[in-house]
Amino acid sequence: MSAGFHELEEAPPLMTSRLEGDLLEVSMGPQHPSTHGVFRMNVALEGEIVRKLKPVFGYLHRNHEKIGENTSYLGSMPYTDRLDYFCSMTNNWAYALSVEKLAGIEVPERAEYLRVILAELTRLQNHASLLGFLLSDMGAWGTPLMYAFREREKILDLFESLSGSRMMCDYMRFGGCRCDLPPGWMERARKLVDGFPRFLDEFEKLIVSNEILIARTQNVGSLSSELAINAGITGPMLRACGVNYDLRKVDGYGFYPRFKFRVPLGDHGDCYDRLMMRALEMRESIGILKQAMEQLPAGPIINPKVKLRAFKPPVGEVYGRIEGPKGELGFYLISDGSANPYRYRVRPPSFVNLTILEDLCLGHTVADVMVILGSIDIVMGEVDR
Amino acid sequence: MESLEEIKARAERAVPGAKITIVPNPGPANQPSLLLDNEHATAVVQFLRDDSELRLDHCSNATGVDWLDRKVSKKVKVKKVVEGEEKEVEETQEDLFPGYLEAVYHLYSMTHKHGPVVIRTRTKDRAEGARLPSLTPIYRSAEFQEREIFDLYGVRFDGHPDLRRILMWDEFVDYPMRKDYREPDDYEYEPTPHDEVLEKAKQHQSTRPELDGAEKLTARS
Amino acid sequence: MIGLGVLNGMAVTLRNFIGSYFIKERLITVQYPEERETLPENYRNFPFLIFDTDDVEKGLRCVACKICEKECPPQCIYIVKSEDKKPDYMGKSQFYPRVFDIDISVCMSCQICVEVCPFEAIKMDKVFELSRRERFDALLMRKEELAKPNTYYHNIHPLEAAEVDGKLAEAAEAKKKKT
Amino acid sequence: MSGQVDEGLRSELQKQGIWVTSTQELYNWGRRNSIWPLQFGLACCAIEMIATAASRYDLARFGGEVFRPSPRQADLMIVAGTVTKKMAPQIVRLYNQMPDPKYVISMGACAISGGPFKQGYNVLKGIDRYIPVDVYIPGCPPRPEALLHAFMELQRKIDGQKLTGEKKAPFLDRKQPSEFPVPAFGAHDLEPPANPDVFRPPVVERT
Repeated sequence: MSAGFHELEEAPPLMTSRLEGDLLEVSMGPQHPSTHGVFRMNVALEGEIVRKLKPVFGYLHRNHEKIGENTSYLGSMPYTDRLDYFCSMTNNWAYALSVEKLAGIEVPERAEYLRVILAELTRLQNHASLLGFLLSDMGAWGTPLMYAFREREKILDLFESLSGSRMMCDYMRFGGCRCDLPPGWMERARKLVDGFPRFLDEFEKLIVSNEILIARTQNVGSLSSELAINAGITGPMLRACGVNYDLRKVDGYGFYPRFKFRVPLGDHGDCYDRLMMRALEMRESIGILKQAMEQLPAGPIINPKVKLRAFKPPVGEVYGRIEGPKGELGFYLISDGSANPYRYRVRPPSFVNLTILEDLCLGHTVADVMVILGSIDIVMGEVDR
Repeated sequence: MESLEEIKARAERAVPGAKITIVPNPGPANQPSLLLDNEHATAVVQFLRDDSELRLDHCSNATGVDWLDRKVSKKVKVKKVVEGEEKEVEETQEDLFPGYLEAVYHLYSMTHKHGPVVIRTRTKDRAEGARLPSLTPIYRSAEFQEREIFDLYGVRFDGHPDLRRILMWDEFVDYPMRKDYREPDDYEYEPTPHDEVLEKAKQHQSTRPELDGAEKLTARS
Repeated sequence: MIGLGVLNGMAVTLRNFIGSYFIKERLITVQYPEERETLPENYRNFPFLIFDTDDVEKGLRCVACKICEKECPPQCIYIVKSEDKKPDYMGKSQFYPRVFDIDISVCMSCQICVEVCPFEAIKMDKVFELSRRERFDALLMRKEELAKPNTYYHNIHPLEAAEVDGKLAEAAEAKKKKT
Repeated sequence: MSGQVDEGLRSELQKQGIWVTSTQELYNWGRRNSIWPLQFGLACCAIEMIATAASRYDLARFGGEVFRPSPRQADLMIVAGTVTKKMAPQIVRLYNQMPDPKYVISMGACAISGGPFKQGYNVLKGIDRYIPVDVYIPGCPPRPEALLHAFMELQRKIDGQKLTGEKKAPFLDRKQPSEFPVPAFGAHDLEPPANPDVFRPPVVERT
């Protein structure tokens, strides 16, 4: 063996014969079937009850921010796809929106409408696959996930025929979108949106009244609205606690004020509420999609004044944010007038939402940890960046 | 929401002794920020959060920024006596701005739905003096984000309950997001190098004498 | 009644199971190696170089301007510009890439090289069956492997290729008028 | 051995209802049609891996649907996603825990070479720095069909493995290592940054 490698680790001291009193320390992850990636938790258990839980991050720390500071503004756009790899369209939008704010770029009307449509489609597929994963974590192994992925594939097909890639769309550009809709796309999208409620009905029938699901989720991982606000929780998780804060309403970016939709709110802030929040949000998204598709105007899809190459925004800094499917996704950019951002920071919703993971899990059994983690809806690409 | 000047004035009245500076932000985004002094930062932020008109209860984003030592040279007209005559002579002056690390927080109000108010705190220098007051006791959401700033920038937050490395492993000693960070050398195989990578790949190849004089591209079995 | 919810859920799965025999929408499996879905027009995987006419050397549109090399976010393109000029298919004397390599083990299919290329010389391919047992040599694409004729481009992206050809013809026309 | 049975005779016999095979063929046939992958996802590519296992692409058609969460029961490790330096020791450990014969598919640009993230300080430039890889799939991320294609490529590889003789499969050779040393976390980088017994890059001279 060459130098520097681990020698055989010293054997741990023999276990004592005492059974009570000591906490059992368990390391869950990074290789675990239901940690949604390479997430690790150090859990201290008393019997089955969680007494302490410390999340360990960094197993997917891909230096997104450092790379963003070393590449041009345009060059970071494909990297944002890989942040939250379920929702590349909303990531693109958040980044494009921030740069547009930074450089004062106008976006044509048609492009904004397209962005809304694509963002809501992203929300649909994210929430659908989240429900599948969550049920998978609860022991409904396979079936709901298969159903969810069946619907997801349909949306991915739409993304693929529009942008050329199933997951890494890299579709938006500063001042608009990269290309216009291919022929026949709108009809396919309409068909999908019209057919989606049927899937939702079926899926809700599968889960909503299921006694096992109710037993596993109701009153599990309850979160108070005060703690949620203080801990910076955003997205469906915040609204499940009854706090009415949806950036689509608050900031009103991207023509959202033109659409009629309701913000579903929860009551208890437990896992069941968080789960249902997703189902309800999907219904609202379908409503937004229908309105946006009806109103979609003709016209250019990109601001012709924006240069593709050698794009240099003026000196300044900006924080732009949108309501991603997982919560508030923000980009903080500092420009020093050169072609690369001086500081490129992503405010990842699922990372901040994990802050209170320990508070939610304390006192519950170790099996509930997986359900609570699943209901937070994390994607490691975004948590660790 | 009231203007930044009003916020500043009210905060200075509420927290005696606090020194708040408004950092302008040119450009179309126009998000100027408040620079807080380290001694009174927590008190001022507490005021911002609890004041009934502001109620900035949502600390959305916390991040670090690294500013290296900068030399700014500017031309100054200086009156000088040259050959018995007073003349205006142009001279280049070099101003040295010592580097510092900065923590930036973006505060919003969920109650009143306004924001952002950007606040920033600065360290004394980039070495031993890289200490800042922690805002985690006021905003729970800063907990992991401040740990991240500590991990990647090396800012020590006083008052943080659990300041450890979060993304890198514990044995790691560098602060990789700093501008002067040098990454480890693993440029053995770079088939498409240019610019910086080319330089590094060349360096790497020159330090491996056993591979010198090899063919252009040979796959060794 | 306790258990009704579970039964409800089972009814859904039963309906899906039986439906999968009759309803096309529920039977979505693609029998991949035998049956292939047609890839959409816009599908992109890795870049390739276009040459006009039948001559690879002469017809290569690339003039080694190195813009794509510079703009490529993961830096997977490597170009060595020729020292001499060669007449291209239009008879105009041009530089050409002596070496043009793309490391597809790094490429992230972002299409930025295609967007920034002023000569319409690099486009996205649709081939995805590229699994190899070797990494170093097998996944580094040379100029010879990358160069593909314009007819191939027309084959895989018919609409886009027609548009590009129109643009090029227009530019050639405009140039003629100028001189 | 399969080489000893004449192909013409074999097909002639098959027509008569007699099926002739060799132990090696039977053994490899069984192995290649029941590859159990480790349920192990790292990043974006893992989602495509799940999509491959889901109903539309259906990895079960190739006998690979039994995703095992434990490395002790798995034959194949699909390294799907970016391997960071913090994760690399764990992956080597998982590989060491898998029983022989074991195979590795390196799925996607990141797992092969670090991919788009290779400039990062915490990104390992390819998992083949520490463990041997059987099949590489380029793409970011590869389509589910591309994973199926790699799966078939792996099946072909297994089919070609010999049980005896000079060129027998490495997992039958006692001299070939089946476990590889786990790198340690260093002050600046993993120590060592690559395992020279596994990772032998060619020299590319670029000016």
